[in-house]
This record gives sequence, C-alpha cells and structure tokens, in this order.
Amino acid sequence: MSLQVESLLGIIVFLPLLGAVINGLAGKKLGKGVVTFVGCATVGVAFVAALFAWLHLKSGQQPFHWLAWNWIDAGSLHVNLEYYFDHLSALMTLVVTGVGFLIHVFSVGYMGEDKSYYRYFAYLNLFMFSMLNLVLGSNMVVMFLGWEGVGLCSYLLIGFWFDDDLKAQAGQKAFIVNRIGDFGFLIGMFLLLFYADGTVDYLQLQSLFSDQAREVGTLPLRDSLTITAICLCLFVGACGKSAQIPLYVWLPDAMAGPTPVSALIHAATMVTAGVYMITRLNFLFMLSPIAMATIATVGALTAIFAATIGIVQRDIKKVLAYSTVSQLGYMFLGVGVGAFGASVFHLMTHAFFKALLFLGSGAVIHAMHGEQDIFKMGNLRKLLPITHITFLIGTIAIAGVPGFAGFFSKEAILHGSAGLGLTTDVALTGPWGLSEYAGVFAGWFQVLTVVGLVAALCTAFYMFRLYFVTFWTDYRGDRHSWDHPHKPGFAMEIPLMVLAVLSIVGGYFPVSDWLAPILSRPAQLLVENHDSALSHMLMPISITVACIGIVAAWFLYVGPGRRLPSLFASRLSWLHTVVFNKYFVDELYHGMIVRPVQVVAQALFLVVDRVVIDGIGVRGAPWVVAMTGRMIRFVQNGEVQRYAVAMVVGLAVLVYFLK
Amino acid sequence: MSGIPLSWWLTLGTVLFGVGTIGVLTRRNALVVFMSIELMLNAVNLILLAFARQRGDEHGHVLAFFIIAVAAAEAAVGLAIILSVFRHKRSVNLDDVRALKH
Amino acid sequence: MEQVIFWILAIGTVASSVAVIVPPMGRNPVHGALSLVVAFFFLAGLYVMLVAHLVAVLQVLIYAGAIVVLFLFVIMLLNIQSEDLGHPRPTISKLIGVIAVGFVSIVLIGFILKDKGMAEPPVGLPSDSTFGTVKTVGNLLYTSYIVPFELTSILLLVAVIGAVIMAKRRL
Amino acid sequence: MAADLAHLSPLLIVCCVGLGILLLDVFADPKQPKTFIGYVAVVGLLVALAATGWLFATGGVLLTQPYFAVALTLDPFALFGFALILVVAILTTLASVHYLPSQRCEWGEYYSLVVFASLGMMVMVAAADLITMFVGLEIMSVAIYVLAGFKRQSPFAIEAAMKYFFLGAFATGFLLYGLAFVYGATGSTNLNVVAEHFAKNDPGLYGIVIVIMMIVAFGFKIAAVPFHMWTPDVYEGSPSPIAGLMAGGVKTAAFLALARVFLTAFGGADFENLAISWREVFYWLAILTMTVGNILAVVQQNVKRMLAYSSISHAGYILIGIVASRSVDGGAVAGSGLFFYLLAYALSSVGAFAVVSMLGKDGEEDITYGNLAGFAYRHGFAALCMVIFMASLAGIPPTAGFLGKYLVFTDALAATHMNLLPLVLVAVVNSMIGVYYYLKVIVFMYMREPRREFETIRSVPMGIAFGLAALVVVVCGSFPDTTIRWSAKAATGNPSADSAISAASVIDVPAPVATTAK
Repeated sequence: MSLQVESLLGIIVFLPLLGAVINGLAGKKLGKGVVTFVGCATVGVAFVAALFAWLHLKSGQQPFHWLAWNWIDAGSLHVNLEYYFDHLSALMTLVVTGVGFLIHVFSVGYMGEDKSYYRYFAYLNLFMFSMLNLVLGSNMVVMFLGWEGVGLCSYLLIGFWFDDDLKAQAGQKAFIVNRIGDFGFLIGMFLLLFYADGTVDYLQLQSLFSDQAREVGTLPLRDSLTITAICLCLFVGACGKSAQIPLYVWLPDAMAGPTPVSALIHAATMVTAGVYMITRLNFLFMLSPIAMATIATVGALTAIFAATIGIVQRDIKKVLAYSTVSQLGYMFLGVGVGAFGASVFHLMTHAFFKALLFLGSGAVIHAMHGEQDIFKMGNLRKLLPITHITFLIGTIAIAGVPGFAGFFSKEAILHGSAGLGLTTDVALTGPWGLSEYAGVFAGWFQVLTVVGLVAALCTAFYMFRLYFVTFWTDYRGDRHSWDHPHKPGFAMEIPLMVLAVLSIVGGYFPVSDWLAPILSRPAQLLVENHDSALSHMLMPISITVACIGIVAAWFLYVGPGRRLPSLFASRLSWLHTVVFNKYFVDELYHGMIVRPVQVVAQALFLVVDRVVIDGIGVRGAPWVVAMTGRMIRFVQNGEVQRYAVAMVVGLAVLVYFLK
Repeated sequence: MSGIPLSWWLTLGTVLFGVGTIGVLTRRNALVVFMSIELMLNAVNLILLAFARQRGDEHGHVLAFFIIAVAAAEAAVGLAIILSVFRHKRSVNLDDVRALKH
Repeated sequence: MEQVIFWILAIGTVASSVAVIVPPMGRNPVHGALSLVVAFFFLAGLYVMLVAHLVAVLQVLIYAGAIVVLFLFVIMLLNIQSEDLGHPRPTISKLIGVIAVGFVSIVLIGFILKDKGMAEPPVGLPSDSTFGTVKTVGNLLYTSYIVPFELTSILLLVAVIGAVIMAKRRL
Repeated sequence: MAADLAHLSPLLIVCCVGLGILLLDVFADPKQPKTFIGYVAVVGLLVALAATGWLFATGGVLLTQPYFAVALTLDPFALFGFALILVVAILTTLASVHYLPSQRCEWGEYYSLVVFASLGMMVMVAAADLITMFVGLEIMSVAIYVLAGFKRQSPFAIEAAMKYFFLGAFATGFLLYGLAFVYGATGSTNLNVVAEHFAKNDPGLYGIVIVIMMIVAFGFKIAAVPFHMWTPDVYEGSPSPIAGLMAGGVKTAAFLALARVFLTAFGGADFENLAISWREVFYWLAILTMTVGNILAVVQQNVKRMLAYSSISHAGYILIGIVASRSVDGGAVAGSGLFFYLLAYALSSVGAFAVVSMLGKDGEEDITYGNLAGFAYRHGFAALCMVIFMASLAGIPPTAGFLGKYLVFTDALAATHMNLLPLVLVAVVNSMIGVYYYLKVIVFMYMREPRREFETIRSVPMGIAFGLAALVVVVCGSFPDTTIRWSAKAATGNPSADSAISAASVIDVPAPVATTAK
C-alpha cells in the first residue's frame, strides 16, 4: 500500500469537516447539486477509508495511531489531537460513517425542498466530524471536544425548524438536560485528570489503572471511593447523552427536528456516545463494582420504563424515540454487567434497525404530508411497498425474532446479565473484588434480566402495534394525503434497502470476539465466566416473549381483537364515550399496566424528573433568572453610592474574617 | 517635639479616613463627596508622615508628595466630570445620575 | 505642652472634617469647602509637628491654595442654590455602609492601639537635623524616585487633557 | 545608561507616541477627519510591540542604572504584559478610527489618551515599587475615566465616567491606606525589599491591614465581587472600543500587578500564617466572583452588559490562576496558565467589543440581543469572528479560551500548597452556565430573522481589529505550543530576583522599627 494506513484516519475525520466548511461558507452559491455531492461524498469517502482501515486491522495488524498535530506539548503537559484506530473505534467508525452516509443520501430526498438545504448539510457534516472525534480520539480531551461538538450540532439540528415556541422549548430542554449530563462528564473528567496526574491518553490510562487492577481486591478504600466517584460522574454524563433515567426526557422532545436527524443523532450515533465512553474506559469502570451495578440498574429500569411508555404513544416518531431510550437501556444493562462486547454489538445492530425504522417513518411522514399520528394512517403497505417491507424487517429485528440482528445482540446482553449471577470461580478475589461483585449482586442481576425480558415483550408489542396500525387495517387519515402521497424516490429507498439488509446480516458479525482485545483483564475474566441456570433457558424464553408480543399486537390491532372496542361500545354505550374509535386498547392498557408502572415510576422519578429537571432545570432556570432579575434591580439600582456601600461591606466582611 | 506615640497619629489618621469614607457614602452632592475623597487621601498622608517620623527617614514624605500630586490630577479630572454631569442633568446630585442600572 | 498642641490640632482636624460632611450651616457646598480648607490647615500644623516641613508647605499651597480654590470655583460656576440640592435621603443602604465603616474603623483603631511597637514615642531627632527639608526630600525625589517622579508629569498631562475634554464647551 | 534606555524602549516609545500624536493633533487641520492620527498611533504602538518582542526574545533584561532598577523590572513577566497590553491598545485603536466619527466625538486627544492609558498599564505591570505602580495605575485610571466619558454629548457616557471616577478614586483611598501601612511596616515600598522584610519578620497586624486594603483596591480594578458593581454600568455607557480596552487591557494590567504584588511581596510563608491567608480570601472571592458574574450575565438583555458580567466571571477564573500560583525563591511567580488565560480572555473580549462597536451608529448605541438578530446574514465575517470570541469566552475548543481554562484548571489541580479541587469544580459548573449566554448571542445572530435594517459602521480597520483578534484566538487555541512556552517563560524567568539585593542597598533602607505582633 503506497498510502500510509495511518493517514486514512485523517481522511475519515477531516473530510466531513471539509464538507461542512465548504457547504457552510459557500453552500448558498454552489447550488443544490454541488451541495449534495459535497455533503454525501465526503462522508461516503470517509466510510470507504474506514473500510480500508478496518480491513487492515482485520488482517491481524496492530491498532494504530495518527497524530494530527501536537496540540499542547509544553513542559509536563501533553495533549495531542491524536486519533486511535483499534477494534472498538474501528467498529464505531464503520457504524457512524456507514449509517451516516446512508442517512445523508436519504436526506437528499427528504430535505430536497427545504430552503436552507445547504445549511442542513453543513450541520450534518459538522456533526459527523464531531462524532468521529468522539469515537476516534485517542485521549479524553479529544473525546471531550467531540462530546461538546455533537451536543452543539444536535442543538443546531433539533432547532433546525425552530419556528414555533414548542420546538424552541424542546431545544431548550435538550440543551439544559444535556448541560446537566455534560457537567457530570466534565467533573468526572477533571477528577480523573486529578487522580491520574494529568494523564489523558487512553492507553496510558489503561496501563495506569491495570497496575491497580492487578490488586483490585486490595485497592485502598480512598482510591476505591475516588474511582467510584469518577465513574458515577462520567455515568451522569453518559446518562445525559444516551438519554437514561433520569435524563432521558430530552430525547422524545428532540423529535421536533427533521426525521433523518433523529435517525442519525437520536438513534444511531450521538446517543450511543455514553455506551461507547463506558466501554472505552472499561478498565476504569471495572474497578468500581458499585458504579457498575448502578449502571446496570439504571439501564434495566430505563429499558422497562421507556418500553411501557412507548406502548401508548400515538406519534410515530415518539414511539421510536421511547423505543430508542429503551434499547439504550439494554446497552447500559450490558455494560453494567460487564458484557461490553454484547453492548457494543447491540449498539451496532440497533444503529442499523433503528436508523432503518426512523428513515422508514420519515418516508411515511413524508408521504403523508407531515402527518405523524399513526391513528391517522393505515393500510400504507399499498402506497409504500418498499418502505413497508423494509419497515417490517426493522420491526422484526427490534422485536427479537431469531435470525434477525436484534435477536442476537439482545440475547447477548441478557445472557451476560443472567450469567453473571452464579459466577463463583472468578480469578480475582479479595474485598470488593469481582467475585464479590458477582456474588453480592447475583440475585439482583437475575431480577434485572427478568426486567429486560419484560421490556422485550413490551418492545415486540409496541413495535408491531406501530407496524400494524400504520401499514395494515384501514386508512383513517385525510383523503388528500391518500390520493396524493409523496412517494419516496430512489434516494430515500436505497438507504432503506441497504439498512434492511444490514438489519438481517448484522447479527452474524462476531462483535464480542472482535472486541476482546480492547477489554481489560478483569472484564475478560468476567466474560469468560458467564454461566447460570437462567442463561441456559434464556433463549427459548426470549423467543416466546417476542412471539407473545407480536401475536398480541396482531390480535388487538388486526385480528379479531380489534372488534372488541366496537363490541363493547354497542353493548355498553357508556364505554363508548370513554373509548371512542381505536383507543380502547390503549386505554385498557393504560389503566392496567401503564398506570401502575407509572405510579411506581412516578413515585420514583417524580422527584428527579419533574422537580430536578423540569422544576429546577427547565422551569427553574427561568425562575432563577426572574428572581435574579428582581434582585439585581434592587441591588444594582444605578446609584453610585450603593456600589460604594457594597465595597465597604465587602471590606467589613474581610475585616471580620481576617482580624 | 516628639512625645506623641505613633499609635495616636495612626488613630487620628484612621478616624479621618473613616470620616471621609462616611462622607463618600452618605452625601448626595458630588462636590462634597469628592471633598470627602480628598479627606481620605489626607488621612493617608498623615499616616505616612507619622510613619516617616517614627522611622526617621523621608521616604514617607516622598510618598506623601506623590499622593498630593495625584490628588491634584484627580481633582482636575473629577471636577471636569462634575461640570459635565451638571451640563447634562442640571444637578450635581449623585443619585440623579442613575440611568445605567440593572 | 506638645500633647496639648497635638490634641488641639487633632480635635480641630476632626471637627472641621466632620463639618465637611455634616456642614453646620445647611447643605451649602461652599461651607463644606471652607471647612475643608480649615481641615487642611490643621493638618498642615500636624505635619509640622511631624517635622514634615516640605509636605506641610505643599499641603497649604496645593491643597488649600489650589485644589480647594478649584472646588470653590466650580461651586461658584455652577451656582448651585441650596434648594437645588434637595433633601438628604437617608436610605437603609447608606446606614449599612456607615455601620460597616464604623466597624472597620473601630477594628483598625483596635489594632493600632493594641500594638505595643506603635505605642513607643519616636526617637528624637538631632537639633541640626535636616529631616523633612526640601533638600533631603528633593534629593530622594530625584534619585530613588526619579521614575515615578517623571511619570507624574505624564499623569498631570493626562489630567490636563482629560479636564479639557470633559469640561470645555466647544472642542 | 544607554543600554538602559534601549531596554526601556517599549515604555519610552509609547510615551513618545502619546506626546507625538498630541502634537500632531494640534497641527492637524481641524476640519479634516482625524483617522490618520489613529493610524500613526497604531504604527507607533507596533514599533513598541516590536521592541517588546526583541526584549522578550532576549529573556528579560536587568536595568543597570540603580534608580531605574528600583522602580521598574523588565522581566519576561512584565514584557509579556507589555505585549498583551500593546496588542489590546492597537486593536482598540483600530476599532475606534471609524467608530469615533460615527459617534460624533472624533477628537485627536482620544488616541493620545488610549496611548497614555497603555503606558500606565505597562508601568503597572513593570513596576518594582508600589509607588511606581500607583502612579502608573493613576495614569491609566485618569485616562480611562476620561475615555469612558468621551462621548460627552451622551448622558450615559458621562454617567459612566462619573461612576467610574468616583468609585475609582474611592478605591484609590483604600490602596493608599494599605500602601501607607506597607511603608510603615517595612520602611519601603519596593516590592523586593518588602518581600525581604517579610521573609525575616512576622507581618503581624500590619500584614492584615495591608492585605485587606490591597484586596479591596485590586478587587475594584479587576472587578471582583463585591467590588464589581461599577463594571456593567461603566461598560454599557462607555464607547464600545473603550469597554474593550477596559475589559482587555485594564483588567490584564490589574491582574498582573496584583500577581506581582501578592506573589512577590506578600508571597512569603509568614503571610500564609495570618488568620486567613490572602490565598484563602482569593479562593472565596473567586467562587463568589465567577458565580455572581455568571448568574447575572444570564439575565441581561443588553449585550454590552452581558459582556461586562462575563468579564466579571472571567475575573473569577483568573483568580484561580492567582491562587494556584506560588513564588519559589523569587523564581516562579505564577503558573503559566494564568498568562495564557489572560491572553485568551483579553483578546476575546477586545474582539467581542470591537464587533459590538460595529452596531453603533449616529451617536447611538442600543445593543440588545434583539438587535443582533440576523446579524450573520448581513455581516458574515463579523458574525463569524463573534462566534469565535463567544466560543473562546465560553471555553469551547479549539479556541484559546478553552486551553486557557484547561491550563488554569490543571495548574490548580497540580497545586500542592492548597487543595483547589473544589474551586475547580465550581469553576467547571460556572463555565457550563456560561455557555448558555454566549450561545444566546450566536443563536440570535444566526437563527433569528433580522428585525430591522442594520445601520452599522462599515470600517475596514475595525474588521482588521476583530479579524486579527479572532485569528490569534484560534491560532493560540489550535497551535498553542509557542504561546504556552511564552507563558511559561513569563511565569518563571524572573531576573529581578538577583536585583533584589541591589535594590535594597540602593534605596538605603533604615533598620526596621521594632514592632511586636499581636
């Protein structure tokens, strides 16, 4: 190869930036064709480059670095803008550029009529650049750069159609919640910096912490607590980006943006940043069983919580949004039980089928002139045959039907969670070693596995509910849309087909084995020792669960069950007033399952969500602003002597404390 | 001529300084406020000279000289500013000049 | 004897200073300025007691002779009637400020009176001492303090420019 | 002697430029525009900058003439400050040349006042003696009082000048009170002599009075809470380029002077044994300053006031650098992060105010967020520069502001004399809040439809001013090695340590009066 393989990383990272610069600065004058070409080609070439780099790695070569420039190289301080291509970042890069490219292509059709077409592509490319910094950076600072960058770009993209106050509020909410998360991330980063004496490079960190990992059992309490604090702070950051409880609230609202944006940012890439970060720092997280258990618990709770909410949504994108939150919960459950490989596996397959589902929903919305309520659709398989087939594949994949991608990855996670419980012969011993981790939390992980299975049931149900209501039954929307649908063009259909294929074959890629080299020794030990009674029975159980969900959805929305409402309505007229049309199931379900879950959930999360985030964050910020405004009016009243009084009072306080 | 202990001088200086400070804080008339600032500077001069006398060296005198010079410079600019304020507001009351706030 | 003079001058200084900020005859700033002149003269007396002859002369020349005259000149120029001045407005914030100043002053005075080193009277100067004369102070000014001295000229220049800019009617 | 004059050349050149343009103004045709005077000032300041660069490259110089040496120190610390102040002054001047006619206050004295103000700042950072520092501070302050009110037909400008003047003179009183006690305790005002004295003697009660008064006085100049209240009013009322000079230049000079005074003169161990050391006071002041500044910045509607409060909160971050610094045997006076941060902050705020200057027209300035709406569509370049400044102030990579924060925070974390982790965490929280209002500017410029036709000043030099500042901010953020090296040099190379003894012998300090502490 004449080309140095290292420089491929430069192409991967900086081509999208180039695209963003060209489109952002000159896009207005370039015309649509050039904008399209620049926007898509840069990401496409980046994908091809990533493919080459991956092949290089796959042929048994060592992971490699590429130094973009010596950013800070003064005295004891070394921070480089350096990129690192190992098994993990290779996989992430492929997913990000691959799925990203398809979404770019899809956007050509979807955003074709927008007046700020060039600006959209500039933002999209900028987002790709930030995301690639996040996954390819070889140290915490570059990751932070990407971390902030994706946040900013997502803010720009959610706000792309900022015309009404509601959407502006969604943007604000996303912003505030992400700030809370980023704040945790930053604190964690600084604590880590403090603890690791300024080391920011992953490899150096890894060697630093693996020295301690050798004596993990005998880690001094102080260090152990510090590491736990670092991990928990970083996890707060991960919660913010990856929409976990209690910071998930921004994601459903963020659906205000264009649909391809949701597919790219809120399904395939940015929201996985938290999972990536924890996997990247697995050597650190493995040192803190408490943090790991917290992550697993939060993940499982998020999975079930979001899944139950997903069942009653009427907006096609909201369903997918809650489903994303729920699937991310699975990934966190996976990393929490040390099944890093399985989590990244699910991350990858989820990127395929969720991008597919979002793009499919985009095609549907596009066809329906912007209608998003699934109960105003129906029978769309007639109108959109290709979208229908691909959407079905995506739905099957997410529902966990054997043979499709989602099945394998979800299985791997649940297997990891279930198998952890009965581990006894873990090589590492001592107080708070891994065996204690596995031992103390064993029963708890079994519970979490069951929670995961229930969530899987819900997932199968609400996804097929979405599918059946949208593509089967009778059309219930307005006639105009039915008579004049916007048929998706090739630019929209080809990405759907490619993603559909990936949603099937993606499951056959041995991600867990592929990622083995990047795992720290304790994490590998944990993986090798998975075994339990539950894990043996797991596969039949989860297949059954998926089938029940699908059949139930069919029964209630397409099969004989759909007549139940009218049946009730004719017998019991009072019911009719309560549940008109098709809402019966929703109402019933709402009363019997969602309400109890939500009562519990609300009891648990009311405080966090409503008080902390909505109260202090979203509504509290304006309140603080108003209060501060009132206060400042009183203090800063323009009188010069009042300012002098403030100085003298400051002096008096100083005298009081110093005398 | 040297029976007075240092602490008396310093106390006198500090009292004068306090009187000047209170004048700055309480009087509305910009001219009087400015006079109070001059009082503060004089209090410092007194303290400096007392220290100089105590130590028997004249550095304190030089410092006092600089303070007088600076006070003169400030007086010129300050009174010019007060004139300017009067031209705009027809008043030299400090609390009449409070358009910039919050 | 010396103490008597000190007390007379000290009380005179404090009284006339207080008269600046609480003028005995209404709120007319002219009275304030006159009280200020008196205070400066008392201070000059104190400076003489401290054997700071040059500074005492400068005090009278510059402060009393130039600065206060400038004040009076401005007061006359503005021709402020005492009814224009409005009534004093004691506010809570001002009260807080006065309390804070009182507190700080008391603590500082407490410091000063507590310190044993400061309670010593100063050493006597020889009768032929040149302490505080123009010659010795000038000597210092043109040697050790030559740089700030030269800079003071710049300061005065800037002040002149500034005064012209701010006060001249037509530029 | 001749060598000394060459070494003092930055100061002398600036002084001559100030006098020269004053004369130039006298002989200029009063009916012609005064733009060329501004250009002459820029050229003169550039020459001074070149001289500074030459001296900095040689690593700082020792003044041989003893009477100069006791008053001024030309170490890399001071030279770094010179360079920064000169750059700020140049940018301010460039931003002013077309601003002044638009505000109907084009008088040639403006430029000489800017130059003299810079001279005062330079004297402040180079002063080896408190009285020299004080005279420098007064030169700067008097010039700035007048510049703040330079738009004298505007009542707001006059109000700004008046407020700044009265509070400034008030703060001067406290500075002098403290200075008197420095003299009383040590018999000198030379920083090295003071340091030597306090290395041998317990500062005692004198120390407490000195520290308190100095904190009040410097707290005023750097706008630390609660001595900050003049800042928003004065920045709002002043001409925008002058607000930039205050935020960038005055604050830089005040911080460097503060660093020199506290780290050199009061840096000894004895000062840390006071009831509460000054470091601890600055620790709390830093927390208070950045928090209050940030929260109040959020509620502002006027961009200039927002920038004023943001500059207050930045003072808090810079104070972290001061707290983290420690002088070692007269060697390292400060952590290098402090210098880098000052550079990033000064250039970003001067640039931001230069962009804001564009919005003034016809003697009026009304710079609310709403008036920024759609700014980017009319003035793409200015908006882009503003984005860079906002990103830098918010600490977003790859701008200098990010690195400045990073370096200051790492300095603080590496500090061994105090546990500064809590301070850094508070600072991190605050910088997260800060992003909100900086981003607001960007959102208004790019995402809102313009509410009215823009009446802006179209001026090439102004564009050069903020363009240059933006360029430096980005370059320093992206290729920071050189700047970091310079900062480290400014922080450590301190040739004046050797001259401390000579200073003491020159000033002929009498034996200290015996004072017993407490």
